[in-house]
Amino acid sequence: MSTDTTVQPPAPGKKLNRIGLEPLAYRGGKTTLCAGCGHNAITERIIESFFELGIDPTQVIKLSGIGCSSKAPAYFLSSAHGFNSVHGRMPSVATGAVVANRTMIAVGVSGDGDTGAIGIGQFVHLMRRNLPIVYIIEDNGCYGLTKGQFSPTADLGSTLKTGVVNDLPPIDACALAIELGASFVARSFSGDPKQLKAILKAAISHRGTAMIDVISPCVTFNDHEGSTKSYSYVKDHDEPLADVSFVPFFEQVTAEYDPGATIAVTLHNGSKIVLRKMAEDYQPTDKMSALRLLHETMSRGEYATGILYIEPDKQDFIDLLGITDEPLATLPEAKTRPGKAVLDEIMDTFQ
Amino acid sequence: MSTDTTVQPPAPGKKLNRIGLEPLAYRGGKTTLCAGCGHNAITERIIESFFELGIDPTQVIKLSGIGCSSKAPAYFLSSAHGFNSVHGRMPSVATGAVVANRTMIAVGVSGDGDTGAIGIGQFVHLMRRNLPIVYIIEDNGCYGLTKGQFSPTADLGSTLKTGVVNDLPPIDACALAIELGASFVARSFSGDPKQLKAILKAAISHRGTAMIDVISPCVTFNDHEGSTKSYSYVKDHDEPLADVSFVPFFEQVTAEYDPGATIAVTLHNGSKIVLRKMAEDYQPTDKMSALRLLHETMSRGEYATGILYIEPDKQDFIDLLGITDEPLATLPEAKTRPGKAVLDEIMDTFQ
Amino acid sequence: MSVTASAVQETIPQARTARVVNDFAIQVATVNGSGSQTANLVLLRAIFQMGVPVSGKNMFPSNIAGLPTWYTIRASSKGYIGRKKEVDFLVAMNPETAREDVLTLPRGAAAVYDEPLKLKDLRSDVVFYPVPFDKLITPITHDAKLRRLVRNMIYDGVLAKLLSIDMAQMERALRKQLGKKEKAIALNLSALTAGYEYAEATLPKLDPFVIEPMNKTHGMILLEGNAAAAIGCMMAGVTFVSWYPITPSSSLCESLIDYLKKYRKDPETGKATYAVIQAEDEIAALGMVIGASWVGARAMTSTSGPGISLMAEFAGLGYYTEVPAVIFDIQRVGPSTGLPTRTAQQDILSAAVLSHGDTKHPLLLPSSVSECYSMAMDAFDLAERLQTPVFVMSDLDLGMNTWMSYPLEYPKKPIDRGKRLDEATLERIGEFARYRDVDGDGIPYRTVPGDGMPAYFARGSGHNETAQYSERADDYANNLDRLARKFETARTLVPKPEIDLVRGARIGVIAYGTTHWAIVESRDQLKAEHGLDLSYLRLRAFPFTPEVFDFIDRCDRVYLVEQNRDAQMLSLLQMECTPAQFAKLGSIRHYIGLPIDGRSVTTELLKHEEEERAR
Amino acid sequence: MSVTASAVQETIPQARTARVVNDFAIQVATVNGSGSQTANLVLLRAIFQMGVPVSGKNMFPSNIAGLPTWYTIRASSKGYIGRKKEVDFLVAMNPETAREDVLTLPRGAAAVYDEPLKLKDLRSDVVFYPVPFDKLITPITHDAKLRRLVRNMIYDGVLAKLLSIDMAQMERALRKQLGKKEKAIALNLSALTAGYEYAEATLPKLDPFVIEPMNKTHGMILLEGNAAAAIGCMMAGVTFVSWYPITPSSSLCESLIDYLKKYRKDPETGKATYAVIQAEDEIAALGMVIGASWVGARAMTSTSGPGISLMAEFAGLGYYTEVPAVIFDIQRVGPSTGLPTRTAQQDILSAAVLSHGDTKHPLLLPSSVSECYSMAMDAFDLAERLQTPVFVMSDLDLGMNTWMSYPLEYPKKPIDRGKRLDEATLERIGEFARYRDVDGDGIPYRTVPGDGMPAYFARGSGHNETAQYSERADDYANNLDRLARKFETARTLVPKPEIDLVRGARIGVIAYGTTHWAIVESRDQLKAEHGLDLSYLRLRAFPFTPEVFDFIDRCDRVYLVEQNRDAQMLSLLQMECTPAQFAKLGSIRHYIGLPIDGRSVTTELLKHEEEERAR
Ligand SMILES: Cc1ncc(C[n+]2csc(CCOP(=O)(O)OP(=O)(O)O)c2C)c(N)n1
Ligand SMILES: Cc1ncc(C[n+]2csc(CCOP(=O)(O)OP(=O)(O)O)c2C)c(N)n1
Ligand code: SF4
Ligand code: SF4
Ligand SMILES: [Mg+2]
Ligand SMILES: [Mg+2]
Repeated sequence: MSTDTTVQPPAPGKKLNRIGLEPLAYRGGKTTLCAGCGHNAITERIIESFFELGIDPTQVIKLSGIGCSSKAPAYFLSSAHGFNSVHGRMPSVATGAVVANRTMIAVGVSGDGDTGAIGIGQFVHLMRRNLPIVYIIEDNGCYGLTKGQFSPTADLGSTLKTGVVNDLPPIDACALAIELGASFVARSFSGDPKQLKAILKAAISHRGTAMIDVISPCVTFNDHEGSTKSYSYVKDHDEPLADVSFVPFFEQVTAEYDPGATIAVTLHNGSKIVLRKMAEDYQPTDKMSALRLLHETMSRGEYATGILYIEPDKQDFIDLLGITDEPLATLPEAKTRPGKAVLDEIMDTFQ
Repeated sequence: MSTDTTVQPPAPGKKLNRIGLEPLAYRGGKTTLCAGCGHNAITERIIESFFELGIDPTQVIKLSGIGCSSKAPAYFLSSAHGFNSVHGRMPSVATGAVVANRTMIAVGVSGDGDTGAIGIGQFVHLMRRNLPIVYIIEDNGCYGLTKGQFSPTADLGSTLKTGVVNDLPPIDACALAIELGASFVARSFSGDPKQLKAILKAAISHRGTAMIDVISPCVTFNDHEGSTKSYSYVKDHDEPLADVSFVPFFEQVTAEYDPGATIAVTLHNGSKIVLRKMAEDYQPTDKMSALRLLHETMSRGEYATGILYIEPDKQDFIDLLGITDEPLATLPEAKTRPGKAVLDEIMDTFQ
Repeated sequence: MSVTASAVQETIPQARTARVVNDFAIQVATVNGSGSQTANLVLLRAIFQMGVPVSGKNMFPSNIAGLPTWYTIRASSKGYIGRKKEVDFLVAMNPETAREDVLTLPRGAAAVYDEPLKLKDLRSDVVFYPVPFDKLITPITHDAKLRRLVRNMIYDGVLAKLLSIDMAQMERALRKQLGKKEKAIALNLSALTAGYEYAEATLPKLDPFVIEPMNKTHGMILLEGNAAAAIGCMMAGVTFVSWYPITPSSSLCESLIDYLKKYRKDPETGKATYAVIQAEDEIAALGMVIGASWVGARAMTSTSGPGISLMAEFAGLGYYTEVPAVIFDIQRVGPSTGLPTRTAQQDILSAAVLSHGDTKHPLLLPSSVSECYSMAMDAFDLAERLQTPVFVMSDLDLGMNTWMSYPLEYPKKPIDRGKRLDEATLERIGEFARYRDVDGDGIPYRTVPGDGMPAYFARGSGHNETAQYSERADDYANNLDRLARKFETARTLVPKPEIDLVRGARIGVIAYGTTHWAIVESRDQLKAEHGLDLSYLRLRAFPFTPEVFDFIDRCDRVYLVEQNRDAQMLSLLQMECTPAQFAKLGSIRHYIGLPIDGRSVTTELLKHEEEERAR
Repeated sequence: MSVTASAVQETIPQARTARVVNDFAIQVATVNGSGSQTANLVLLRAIFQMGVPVSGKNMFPSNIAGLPTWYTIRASSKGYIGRKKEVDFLVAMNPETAREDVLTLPRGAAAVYDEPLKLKDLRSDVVFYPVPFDKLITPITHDAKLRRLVRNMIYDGVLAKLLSIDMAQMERALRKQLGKKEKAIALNLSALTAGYEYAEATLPKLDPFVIEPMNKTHGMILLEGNAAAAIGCMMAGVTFVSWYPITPSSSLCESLIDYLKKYRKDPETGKATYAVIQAEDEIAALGMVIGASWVGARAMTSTSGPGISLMAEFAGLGYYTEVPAVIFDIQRVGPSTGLPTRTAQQDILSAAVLSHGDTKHPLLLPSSVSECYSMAMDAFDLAERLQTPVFVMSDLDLGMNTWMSYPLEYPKKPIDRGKRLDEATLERIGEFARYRDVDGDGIPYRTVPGDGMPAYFARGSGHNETAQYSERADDYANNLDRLARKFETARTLVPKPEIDLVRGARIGVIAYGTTHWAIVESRDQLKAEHGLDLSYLRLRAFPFTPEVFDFIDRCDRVYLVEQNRDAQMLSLLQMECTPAQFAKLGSIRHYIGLPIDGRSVTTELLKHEEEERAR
């Protein structure tokens, strides 16, 4: 699961990427997650995506909450600043960081407990703000780090190893994100390297909130038969919605991909994302179609994967704030402390 | 706005309701809200609804968060226990109360700030649990009590008296509630006494979460032209979706109402609710139709009012918990402290 | 039973004599939402402009309209601007409270009232001035809405006449208050004149209270603490603000937004050199501040008690990951929602130890509007220097009431961004280790994203010097000890107390924040009435600096006066003092929701001293 | 650098001599997720069954699998069950830490190790026993997964032989541990025997450590504090549980769920007489508890540090609206996320004053599993009697480790539901006023929905005696004073300290919670090694009862020993004591994440005494 066999630009055989870095520059610390954990596979895809896009890792910030999943940022891009914050509150920390330095590319990693339970409030508001960030939920339907309790994405009727049955319906993070205003919403599977990487690369190039719910089995606590988020279950029920391929603007290669029924969406940086339509009339730019698709597949117990919704031109939160291009964080005193005349003017109003 | 001119069973001329109480028994303390505040009108409708349904007020519990709206429970049903809790966290307090005494009828009153901002996380989880409660959002698009700041239901482009423009899209509490699993979702307007009362009565008779978003203008801070939640704006843009009439099982009167295109939904207590269909093919029992309607009307800047979604047979949270019929709160020691044999048995396992 | 000012205040009736010049309190009792604020501020300002020291305290209910509200203007030739318990001159406009308002006046007081209220016969020891407000307003405007509003200006006119307030100053104050709205000015002026003329024609002066010109306010300004704090934040170079509305804190961020909009646009691009985000709650507000600070912004939030409680988890994260944050706590009355529109110093202990685990935070303690301003700047500098959350503990009285002050001074020091790693430093120290105590002061060097310096991984879990995850006992203990060392460094950097050691005084008083103003007055009272000299130390920060302990050492007994029930600051002091110091400490507490007044301190202190003597 | 037990412990090397019977510590160093827990518990239990006092402490990492973990079993003929710093007998199974594990052993220790690790040559002053685990496991099973698991049972066999542990007891313990799983039992038994036989054939006994039968555990049981607390909650008649998972608290609610499922179904209907809700977070967890308590349920939650911080706002609401709540805080190491799998007593101060405003909460302080049980019941009774949130301050060491105990006793007192208004009471008191102090103890009467008694409106905002909204100063102050009075009543109701006043002892020690076990041992050490007698008071609750102050009065010097950096309990004590008492107080603190041990207390105390003498 740690290598991708698909031919992708730049070719995996190549040692260095377009900014002259080798893959190692994109790696992080040694994982302390369980062997076989879905989260590790996602880490690998993140590493590959940044490497292949040739993004300078020092221009990235990594944020997370608390959980097995939230440990992941320590395992990729070691030369990027990272913040493993508190449980469920990564969205606010990310909002502050992204607004204060608009030039950074932000990657937020969360879990289904971290986002769906304690963090759902901050999730809602981040989506609503359309904050420019790649927001990844590593979704295993349970609380891995605290030993397997149900999370709010656990499916109705799934059972814990202890035999406890979940009797609440799952929260569908994708449907919520679409409803709330996220401008890029996708679902993938940690065991599908090709699709996941393609989506990740598209997400990184998107401007606005790119929310990706990645089904990522917990091999230790949630990979048994009662669970619908185990490998075996997902393999059987995963309904690929669209075969996604990302074409970065610096090296345009589309020839590799089936030109069949496709629609092309242009991302803000000029790069294009090509989607292979599966459903007859599926429009990833139409909210209602996306919601309908999610409801229909969910009610069949299936996961629609792929880019479910995208609104490439939507204003993001940074635009709305009307802030300087220069990062707020590094503005010099000359720009942040008004001169004496200003204070005098203000004092006059109180005389 | 404090009286309802429509003829309703029991007739308003009658002094006492079916359990022999007079309207006064349903009133509360004197309101301290602004004269003309939409919230006061909702209070009146709540009083009328409980009176007309002939519900014993001592069998009701009233809960709220913090805000002008959240003060309302003090102004109705003074012989019911009430809890004005903390900002945004009424859902959890209500969950505890309802589960611990399943025989009570619970009314939760919240504001759009209380629910949509600080409280959205607890809102999500209450909806998901389908907790039996009438959950009323008194929605004025602003924070009344803290003097008029925007709330998350403020419409895009609406302006504060100070000239500040809201540049974030509103959260649609109805769409969210439907998405999350609430089994009764409606929207109404504080200035439409007839519809509001009918919806309230239906909601009170529903088992499961009955979420009602009541547009309730803040005359002090949000009733000016820039606001889409002012009386004038709503009056012009309110699109009544269905004329709702509630028929309590103890006195069945339907003759008063237009028998035109209607569908009937039977509530858990045997009472019927009759909806007059406005849209050609509107099905209040179909999630996708409800969501589509909301999206379409919202995108036209209109409010669909009426009962938007109802799933009368959905298991509520109390059912799921499998608890005794007798309230947990009043179980005697004999039922809550196991005998010595149990302790001995447990001690054996540690020997 | 209705809520009335008198019930809310503890009345001390006193007999009146002769002429009382520039030393009395006017209270306007009205209903909130009735638009009396303009009239009250015009009155306050007119007296101020006459050179007479004044203070204005608004006692308003926690709702929007329709409930009783009292505005008290105190004129004090000696310059006392703390609260005074006794009302000398009442303006009774609120039918609901008028009776109790009048009944609780001290003997010899005066009362202007709305004639239909018929208060005259309630007492014979108070001077009454009935005014037919409705009759007087009728010719002024036909618009009913406006009448309700402008009506208030009539009592200003009446008072101008009765108290000899210069009408020219009234007009000037009115114009100042209303800005360029000529129509409104004209309307209000006629109401003002109508009141004045009515009083002149009908109300013979029977009470002793008069305002006479002085020159004790020259060069001074009038403003609220929250506005001053906002100006301080702007001048501190704030770049990131996240907040959630809450009384009495909202006006800080709202003023700040106004100032930033006006003065902090990039001159070239017209774009904002700041971001202000209305967060979804206080948890998110502090989370955003921590995120922004972590990448290097000057970031702040402002809140009150309930918000402080919600910030507990993030405060601990800030402490342990060593991310700066400036948090204003405009304290109101708790516990819980408490009395949102009343004042207290009740969050001291919880803010100092906010969060689980061994967490401690520095607190700044402004007692004047000018300190709201200067400590805002101090807070940003300290937060970045110490790399930790810093709390500015203001209160409702200071934040929302109108105070006299000398104009705020332009900062003399440049902005301090603290220990940022740069090329030169890196060369000097050889290697970057985020949490290493290179300089022995417990403060490590930090880098921020995009600064070209080495990255590190911030985490609220255990970490070693190089910011790597660690569960080792030695790493953990070393880190906690360093944090304790850093707190000792904070002790050397926070503002020092203001001390007035009186030669020969055996008793000392320690106070902080708005309690200061009561102490000023009480010391004079004790001196004048009992010949008792008090030394005084005004705390300006926690952790306590050595001067505090030195002060205690120099006194025989020290009373810590504060506005809470549980002697919270005293508790903090007890944690740090020696047995000898501990033995000297006494406590005077005031917790009724209203600002502490000098007389209460005097009475309490004398009682304690009495007990001391009895021992 | 890898995290190793030795680095995490502070080693005190010591030379060994002759035979050491029933007084040594075995440490198994392995990797978490490798399934060693069964083997460790079997070992622990077998020694226990031989009548030898034991304790087991698990030091595990905050992840799920693959990181180093250490399990320490201490046998102590004297019955010491606190932590002991020195490891006497190592089982080195983890390649990552083996070197450092061996290097930090005291001289004369012994080490069983996996042969390929080649540890023999690291030291000459340690006895080594190489065991070829892989070779031995080969014939036992072909399933690779099972091999990895059962491998651990081999070291149990080796140890049984080397330490003379009765194999019959090993088998009994194994059967106890595995229940009815016959296949698993057979497999493990062969591994056990293989280890035993290998040792018998190959490993001559060279170290001095042996287990010999005693009769010091007769009638006792082995269990974790969290399980005991869960049983206590069930026996307390809990009807409502809301929780959010967090280490080390989760196992409390998870055990409770198991017990409730089994023993708390209505016998007639089969329905649950309780509800357990996994909340969305700790804010909601406490909110639900408050809602449930308000309607009259016996309601609780359990959490750890970060959850405590999140509960701050609701804790204040509970205090001010006077709604009961039972909150377990299974303390772990902070600040912030800290070390989630390490132990501390670090939330004392923040829990006591949790929430803004003048808020104070009673704390119960269990130090044994039996107190986890009994104080669970006390907590419910107190919370309802006092109508306020009550915190039970356990910790990871107590909650998650396995402790010896006498069997838990069936409660003698009936459940106390506190002051509920009923017809009779209503008649007696005449009128219901929710917040009136009818009995002078500060505790008012309450009603709940559906009880047929008058309703009231609970609010976190200001209220008068009849629960009506009020902003009046007198209502506010009266209410706050009554709440203070109620806290004084709490002082009379909470569990009293356990006191051992030694005649002639001039030095006293105060401790609480798990620190107790180190004190027991340290007192013996000080007596035996230095002839120093210590009086001892074990706190069992906050607020402090008069006995605490009396104890201080009877000593010349008193050391408060606790497991945090900031002397948190001492701070609380300082807030309440007299100058004379204050002058006597000293502090010994231990904060490395591992349980405090007797030797550390002894050393620290002697150091302090030394300094005292030097003065
Ligand atoms: C405030 C708080 N509550 C509880 C915890 C304990 N906790 C740590 S991780 C976690 C759940 C993680 O679940 P998820 O986000 O799904 O991540 P996973 O481990 O499954 O990847 C919890 C409850 C905590 N760290 N902080
Ligand atoms: C934790 C906390 N934060 C902030 C506040 C201040 N506050 C009181 S009411 C309110 C907003 C109320 O808005 P909404 O719920 O829409 O009610 P409305 O007044 O508009 O009816 C806020 C922010 C508070 N009481 N508690
Ligand atoms: S417990 Fe589950 S989620 Fe956590 S690291 Fe292991 S497999 Fe992954
Ligand atoms: S401020 Fe607005 S919401 Fe509040 S009471 Fe007045 S009108 Fe109603
Ligand atoms: Mg998970
Ligand atoms: Mg509102």
